[in-house]
Amino acid sequence: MAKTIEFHDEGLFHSGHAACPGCVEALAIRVIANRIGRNAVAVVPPSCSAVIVGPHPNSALDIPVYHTSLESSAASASGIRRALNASDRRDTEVIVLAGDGGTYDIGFQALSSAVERNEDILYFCFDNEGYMNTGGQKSSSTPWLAATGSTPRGKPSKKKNLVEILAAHGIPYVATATPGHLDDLGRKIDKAMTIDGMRMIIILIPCLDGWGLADDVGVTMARLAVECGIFPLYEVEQGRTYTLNRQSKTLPVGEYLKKQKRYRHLNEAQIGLIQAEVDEDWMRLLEKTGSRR
Amino acid sequence: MSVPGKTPFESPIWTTGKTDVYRTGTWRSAVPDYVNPPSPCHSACPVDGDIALWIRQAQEGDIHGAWLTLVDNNPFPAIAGRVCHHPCETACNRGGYDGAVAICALERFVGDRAIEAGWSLPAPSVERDQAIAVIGGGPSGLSAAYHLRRRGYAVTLYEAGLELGGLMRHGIPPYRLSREVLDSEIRRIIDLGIRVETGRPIRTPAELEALSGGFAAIYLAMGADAPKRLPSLDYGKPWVMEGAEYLVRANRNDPPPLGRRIVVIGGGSAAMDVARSARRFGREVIILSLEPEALLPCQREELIEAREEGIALHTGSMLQDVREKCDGVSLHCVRVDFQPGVRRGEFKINPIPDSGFTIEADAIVTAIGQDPARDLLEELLDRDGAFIRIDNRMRTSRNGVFAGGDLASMDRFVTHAIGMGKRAAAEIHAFLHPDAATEDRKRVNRYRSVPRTPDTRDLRTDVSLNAINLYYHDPATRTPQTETTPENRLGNFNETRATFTFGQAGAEAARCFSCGSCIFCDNCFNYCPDMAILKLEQGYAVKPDYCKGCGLCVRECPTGAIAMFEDRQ
Amino acid sequence: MNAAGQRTLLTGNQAVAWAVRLCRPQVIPVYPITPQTPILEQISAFSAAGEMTAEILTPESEHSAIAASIAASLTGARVFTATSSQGLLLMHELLHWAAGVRSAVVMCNVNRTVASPWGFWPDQTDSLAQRDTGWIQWYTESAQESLDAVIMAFRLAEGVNLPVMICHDAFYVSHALETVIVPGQAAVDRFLPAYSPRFNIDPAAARSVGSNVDQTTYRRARKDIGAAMTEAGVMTDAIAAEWSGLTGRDQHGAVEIYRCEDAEQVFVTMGSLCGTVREAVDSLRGQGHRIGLLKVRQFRPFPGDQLRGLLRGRERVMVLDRNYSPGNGGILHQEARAALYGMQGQPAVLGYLAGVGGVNVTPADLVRMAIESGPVGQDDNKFTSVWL
Amino acid sequence: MREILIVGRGGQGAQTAGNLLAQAFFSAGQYVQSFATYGGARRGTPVSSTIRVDARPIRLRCDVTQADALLCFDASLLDQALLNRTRPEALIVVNSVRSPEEFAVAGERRVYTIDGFKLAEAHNLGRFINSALLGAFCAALRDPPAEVMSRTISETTPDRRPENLAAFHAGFRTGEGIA
Repeated sequence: MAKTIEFHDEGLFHSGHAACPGCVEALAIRVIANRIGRNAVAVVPPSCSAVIVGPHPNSALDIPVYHTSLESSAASASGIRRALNASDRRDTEVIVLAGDGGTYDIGFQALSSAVERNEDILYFCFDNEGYMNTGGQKSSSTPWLAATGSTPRGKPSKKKNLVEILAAHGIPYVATATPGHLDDLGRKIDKAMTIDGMRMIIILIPCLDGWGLADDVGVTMARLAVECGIFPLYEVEQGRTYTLNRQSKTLPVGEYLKKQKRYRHLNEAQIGLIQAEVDEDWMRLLEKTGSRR
Repeated sequence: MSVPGKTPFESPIWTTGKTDVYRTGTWRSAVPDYVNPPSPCHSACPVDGDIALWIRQAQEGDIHGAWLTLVDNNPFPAIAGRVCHHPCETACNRGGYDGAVAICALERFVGDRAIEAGWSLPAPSVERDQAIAVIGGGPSGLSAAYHLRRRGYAVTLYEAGLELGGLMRHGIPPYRLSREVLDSEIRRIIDLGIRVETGRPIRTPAELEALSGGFAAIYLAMGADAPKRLPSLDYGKPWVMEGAEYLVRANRNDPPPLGRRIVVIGGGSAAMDVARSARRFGREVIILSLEPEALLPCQREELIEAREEGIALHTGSMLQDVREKCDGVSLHCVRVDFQPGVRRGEFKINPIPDSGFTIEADAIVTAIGQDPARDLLEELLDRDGAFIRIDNRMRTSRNGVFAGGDLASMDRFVTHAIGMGKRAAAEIHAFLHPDAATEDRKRVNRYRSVPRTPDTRDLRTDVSLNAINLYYHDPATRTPQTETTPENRLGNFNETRATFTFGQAGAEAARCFSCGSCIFCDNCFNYCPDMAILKLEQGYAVKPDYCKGCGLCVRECPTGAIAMFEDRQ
Repeated sequence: MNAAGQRTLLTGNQAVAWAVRLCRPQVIPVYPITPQTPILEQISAFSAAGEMTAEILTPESEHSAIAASIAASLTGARVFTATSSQGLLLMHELLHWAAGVRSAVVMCNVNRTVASPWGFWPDQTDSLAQRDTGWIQWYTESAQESLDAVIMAFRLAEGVNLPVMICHDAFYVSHALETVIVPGQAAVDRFLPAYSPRFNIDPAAARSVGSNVDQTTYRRARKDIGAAMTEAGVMTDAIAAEWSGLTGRDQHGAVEIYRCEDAEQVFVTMGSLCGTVREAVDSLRGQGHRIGLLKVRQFRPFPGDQLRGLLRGRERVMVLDRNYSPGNGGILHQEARAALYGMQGQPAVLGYLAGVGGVNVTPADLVRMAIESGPVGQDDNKFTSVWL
Repeated sequence: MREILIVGRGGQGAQTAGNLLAQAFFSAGQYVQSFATYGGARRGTPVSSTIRVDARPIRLRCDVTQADALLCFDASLLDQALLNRTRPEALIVVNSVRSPEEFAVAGERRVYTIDGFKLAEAHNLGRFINSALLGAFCAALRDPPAEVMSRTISETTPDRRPENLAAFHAGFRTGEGIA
């Protein structure tokens, strides 16, 4: 059974948290918390994560959490980083656990600046492709044609490619990951922790409620996203060196789209258009990884 | 702070504890349970083999452990690994993915490894005073003797012939089952301390009565040695022969002189054995069966190999009459529409008009099944048609006398006979030690006769392919057994298939989904978003305080060992 | 530099930078904006010269600057930041946050007109619009006062765990080069020990802060801020007294009174206008008028009790506002009227919008205003402020 | 209290001159308050610096509208609006090749002209005229003392210190001559 994972739960993420049953964001937080260890501080903006690790007066995490405003995660983390540096605690990891709204949208300005300053922060973006904590509205991470509360007939524009944007900043490390590939996620966390400066791991979080999924398929859906190439697993170092972690896409996108309520309005022609887009993006990615010349 | 006054800062905004205080288990309506439901192969296995377990042991390289698990249920892994009709493979979930696991070939590998290594069967853990007689030295009798002996009984095995093995010796040609393998596995059983009396037929009530006094129980397993005959054929003719007789002689390397062209009538393994044996003696062979090809009771491999060996088949065809000619016989046949009946062995046929054809031949051998001898124990035991009547505990109408195998069942397969011997041993044990045997019987009939109670999860539902998370199982094609080429098969009775090499066995064992078996992969623990799975010394438990009932553990279980149930909290 | 300090020429902004240097903050997140920028530049120059060792963080916006400030403060660092006008308004959301999580950030806000239209002139509407954010607010009159205020502000902020905003006027204070006594480092170190908060973000304790609370906890947190504000009111005067002792210079607490001993009329104002009022008071006193000045140094917590005590029985209070709240006039006027309302010996309270938009206000303007106001009349308690 | 106004165009050094003057008054033991032009100053646009000087602390925080003295770096700036910011008896020193008489100013204002460019060029300072003008202005104002002003220049001028000091003294001598 090659695909089972090595995982040591040190108990740094506690039961009793407020995630929906089957929430794979909670699963990802569990892996992150236990990989990062106790010598860390988390910054959490309003998001599902904020709900999950709360509520007052209890915390689900064994590291301190600073609950900050939606747009200021990267700035708040910078402040903590600098304060720790000033008291010579450079070995304490400062992490951010933010959603896509707080990262791609309202928090983007602060994020861009923190990346430009190359603050020593490990930023996790839980990308559930919309404002799911507010009941499911579109964000700039919502994919093309996905229906949300604010795009009931499907989002007319494409998903923002945050990896490329951050790569263009020359960020030391940016990677994609999913809760369906916990071994890969764990490895990326370990790797990120050996790198100085700003690091970002974008984790696709199939939102059970927001995407219209059964309680037990979050992991399955994340794997489908990777297998059909709509969410490739890859890493970029120093904005230049691309590594593709799953070498091929093996499924048509329809296998992924048709299992989600947010795409149920699509007709075959539209699925074909999405397939074409995914194919093109995949080819471009292959060129960057040097797999295709 | 030299400034007077006390600061009021005792902030309530910092956390003081952890979320464990919230019992989120109250959210759920369903709860997972480690039910380890039966694998379909197990449910299909006539000996209740723990197939998933022994393959798992083989995966881990523990061949001896795998063998011990095998012989817990079946003392003949090397034999079964050659001749079993392997309903396990038909049931195998992997069949719906990329080809069933070659369970039978794996079993043969383990069995051969045991013979090669000279492993002994586990000695009885206790010795009991009670003596038990087993009548019949075929697969069922040997199996019962073995299981009784392992439970500590003093077993005496009575065999009418001079050699043990029954049908395995008389009915199965050496190219399918080498005599060395047969002898090894029988000897190993006898070596457990079983008294064997050969040349001791027990056929009459008096003979049985004579035994009754000395034995606490008796198991009857004399088999079915009365061949069925085609009413339309005159068995007195020199060009007609029963398949059983043909095989006995062929297996002694003494082929009957029936001429060059032989027509074998029948569609089961026996028919195939007759045909292929005749082919090995250089005959031209045609098989004529009522069943269409898809419904032939023989194994697929046998059919394929028979064809490879140059045997012609007329399936879905019936012999209408035979005319003698100067140089042989003409078989007038017609094609038929074959409708299988509800019970095994039942069918209806309708000749298809204008479909007649003729086959020229020198002899006809019929292999259309066998019944228990009509006169056997007449008047002493109740009968059910041709069979001795038994109840669901394998008891005959006479107290302390049990029966099984072909004597009592229509299931004409070696492994069915072995399985009945095993169950009979358990029932005899239960009969003699009602208290101690409850658990024993439960174990033997784990999935067959446990009464359902409100606390019993639905244990009897086999793991379906849907319950297997295929992400954890990369596609891998079934490992074929190395076969002798058809040309090299003819002219000898060497085994046509080779035992797996270690490499082949490893690759094939790795394909097993381990359906329904917990393989301690930790997936349920690792994928639980609520940390609601507790790791135990051996296995896992659900923490009821925190499990939200999402079912992710079930979904991510690679083997379908966990299932969701309505919560009764 | 001796213990009593060194006389030097500094602008108000440079004086603030000097004070910051003396207070040894560990983290300084600042975004440039006119007329605050010289503070950032001077601090950066000190840092570049190795004269201070703070982590200077220059993010993309004031919003991020204050976000970083709050987080750094909660992590246990002494934190300073500075801004002005639009920058302060951009911070607005997080100003509430800063107080809500009880950070001890000290900020200098250079009071500048709020757009639109665009302007760079002294006007206090920017900071007064933040009066409900939970920050302690001090308004200073001179470079010297700004310098002293920053030092005292750290003591206060860290004493009650509330952020403190030092407000000084654009141009008249921020850019005026004047004689300033810079206290010695030893004196500041004695006055301001290292910050050690009772609660902070620390993996060793692993306590979290700011998560969602129930109604009762929220209410309690707000009441606690109120109690801390009350405590700050007491502490401010004590801190000023202590710093007076160390510097040998008069330091004032929440309010300062100038020539009010027998005053029938009292000017009430904040910030740079106070200096000009002093000249007007002297001039009017010279002409025989019994007039004085009450300078509100601390706008939050509002020193209402002190105003009531000091203004009881006066004939007339003239509140000068260099700010404007459209629809309700001068903000200090409204607050002073509310504080004085209904007490025995309540003076007439007049409000003047003086210097709004940075327009020049001379002593002569104020003298004329005082003289022309004449005897106390019925209109003297009118609700709205009058444009000067 | 004296209020002094220095005007020029961005880049001419008028604001530096104001700072130097304030520094010199401070060094001489006076209280000073000095503002430079504030806001969006650009090269070539009019800039000014104001200085208040007093023996006691200066409290006044409003614009200088009645300057006691004016140093004007560019004669083209000396218009009525500027003159309106000076007292009727104000001292005015203006950088010009023209004679004082050519400047029609109202009241009892005393106007002195000095050819700053000529002095600057004579001391290899090119078009940096502020040292020379400061010399003339100090002489005309009789404050701050020349040695305090020259020390201030010496302490704060980053380069070509001897040339600037020489230009200051030459300007001072010229100022003494004309005042």
